[in-house]
Amino acid sequence: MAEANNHTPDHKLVLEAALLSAAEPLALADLKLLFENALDNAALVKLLEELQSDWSERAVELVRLASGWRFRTRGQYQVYLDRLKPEKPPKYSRAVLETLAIIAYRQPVTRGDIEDVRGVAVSPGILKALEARGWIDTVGHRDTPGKPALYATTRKFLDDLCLTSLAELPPLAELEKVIDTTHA
Amino acid sequence: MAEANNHTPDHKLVLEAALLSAAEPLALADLKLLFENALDNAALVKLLEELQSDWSERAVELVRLASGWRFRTRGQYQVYLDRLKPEKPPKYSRAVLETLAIIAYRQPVTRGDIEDVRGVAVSPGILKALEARGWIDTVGHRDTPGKPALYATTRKFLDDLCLTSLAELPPLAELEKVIDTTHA
Amino acid sequence: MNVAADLPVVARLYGEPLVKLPADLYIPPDALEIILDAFEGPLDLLLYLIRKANINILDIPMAPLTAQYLEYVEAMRRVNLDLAADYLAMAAMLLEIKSRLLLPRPSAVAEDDAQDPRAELVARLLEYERIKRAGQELDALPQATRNFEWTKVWFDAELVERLPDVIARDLQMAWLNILRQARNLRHHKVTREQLSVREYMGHLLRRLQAGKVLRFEDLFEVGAGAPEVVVNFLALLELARESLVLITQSEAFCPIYIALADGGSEQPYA
Repeated sequence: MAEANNHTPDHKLVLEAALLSAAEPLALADLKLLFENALDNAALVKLLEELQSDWSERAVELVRLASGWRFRTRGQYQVYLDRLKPEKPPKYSRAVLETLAIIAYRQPVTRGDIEDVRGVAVSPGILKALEARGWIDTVGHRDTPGKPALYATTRKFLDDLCLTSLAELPPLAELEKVIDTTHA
Repeated sequence: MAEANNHTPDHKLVLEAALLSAAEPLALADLKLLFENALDNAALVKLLEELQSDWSERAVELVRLASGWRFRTRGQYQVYLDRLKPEKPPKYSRAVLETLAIIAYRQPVTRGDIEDVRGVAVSPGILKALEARGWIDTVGHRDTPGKPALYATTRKFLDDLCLTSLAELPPLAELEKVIDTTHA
Repeated sequence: MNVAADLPVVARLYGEPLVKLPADLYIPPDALEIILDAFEGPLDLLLYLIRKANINILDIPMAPLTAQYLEYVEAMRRVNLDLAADYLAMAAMLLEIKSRLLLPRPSAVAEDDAQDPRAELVARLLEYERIKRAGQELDALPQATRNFEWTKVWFDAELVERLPDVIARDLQMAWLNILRQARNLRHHKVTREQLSVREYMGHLLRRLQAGKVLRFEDLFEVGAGAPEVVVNFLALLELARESLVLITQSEAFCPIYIALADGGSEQPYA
């Protein structure tokens, strides 16, 4: 724990306690109240910057927002903190998963290809969501009228699914056999 | 800085962030979720005790409550923190405190039991105020005419008073020994 | 027993704290209401009278206590105060106990079973006093938001959006769905293809982006191993079959050039 200068050790501890227990960001005007205006803005900001630096190696950080200063958990620790929440993880819709499956198994494909296989229109939101996630991208354009974009999966897609290559995707042969026998 | 995708995160930093940001006390079972049960109780308690010691010189402390662990500001800093509050927390009347004491020490009790002890009618506002604070709730109904509700104190009551169990309530005063004249 | 500490301020009279009630129990009429407010009920008032007079609670002299209590109640009635029923009920109880004490004592044989008429009252007074003190002690405990604050570090759930998890099996199941649909809608022949070829097709297209023209031999990594070279070559053939790349060679044994079929006219991902 960094010690403040001799004449201000309490101030930093009080600031820290106030910021850790506040439900809202605290503006400098609020923080001044803590010390009955005995500290000016410059002194406060200096202490706040010291606090920021004290917390720089921690999972919680002191941030300055438009409405004031507040402590918050760092984004990279959210994966742990999320585990405390019983709420169910979000799920992709069937349309998204099928689109992703088509791109993964049949890449590179155009939107038209996907629509042909699924038999329904593909909403732009689906492709955008998968692109935003970094799982697919445009690898070229097919030389047909309209020059439709060709989509393929990315390395991030493989990484996020813990696959080293597309060859590790579950084989479809068995599935097709199942279908063949059930629809014989 | 520990990285979230690192396989050995700094457990203590994660614990600290979780406890500083939790809206409720966290039990060991909750804390285990943080690490997907990779840490056992003994390891967790060791880390929690380390955290307590890390914070021993600060204005905030880690305390063990009835329902788990939680960070709180130390009492001697309240004089500063109160300056940030627009209004002081309500001071409970004797009627509220006596009603709370009856429920805490004699639970579960009905409203009739409370009135017997206090010798006066209990206004509904008193029970409502204690319920609104989350300190008491209805735990059942006595099997007598009218099926009156039975009140008991909650975990939040213990937590808010920093008690780990009802056994930690201040002992009832040893007044004059209960009279023996009844069954001499 | 320190009675003064028990009742630090029983009332405020004209803004002045009233620490003790008048010893003679004379109460100025306009102060009655305030004094009544100072007590939580008849038990509280009785307890005050007992403690003030330093009476042994286990041996209450019922006659003087009842007299004092009734004086109070009478004083209250004189000023037409809306006297609480609880105070009147207690008055009745005190009178009853007093009268039972006046009855001749039962014989020595029956004395074992005889109950002191005051026993119940004393038990109630003691229980009330205990609870009253317990209430004060509870109030003295450090209390969240009054004596300390919980930490409330901001956990910004929006900071990192939680995205759905997908595992490879989800894709397999999705494909199964597609197949079922396809079978149901039409006799669409969905053939199994070499995945790795598809993967390399993507790699090749990426490398050819931005209008790059690559030499055929540059497409192959030396030392990557025969299987990879073969797969890469198959990928190139497949791209050509699907008219995605142009393969040009001016004449035999000249360098073979590969370019995107669309000529790299669009370069959105340069």
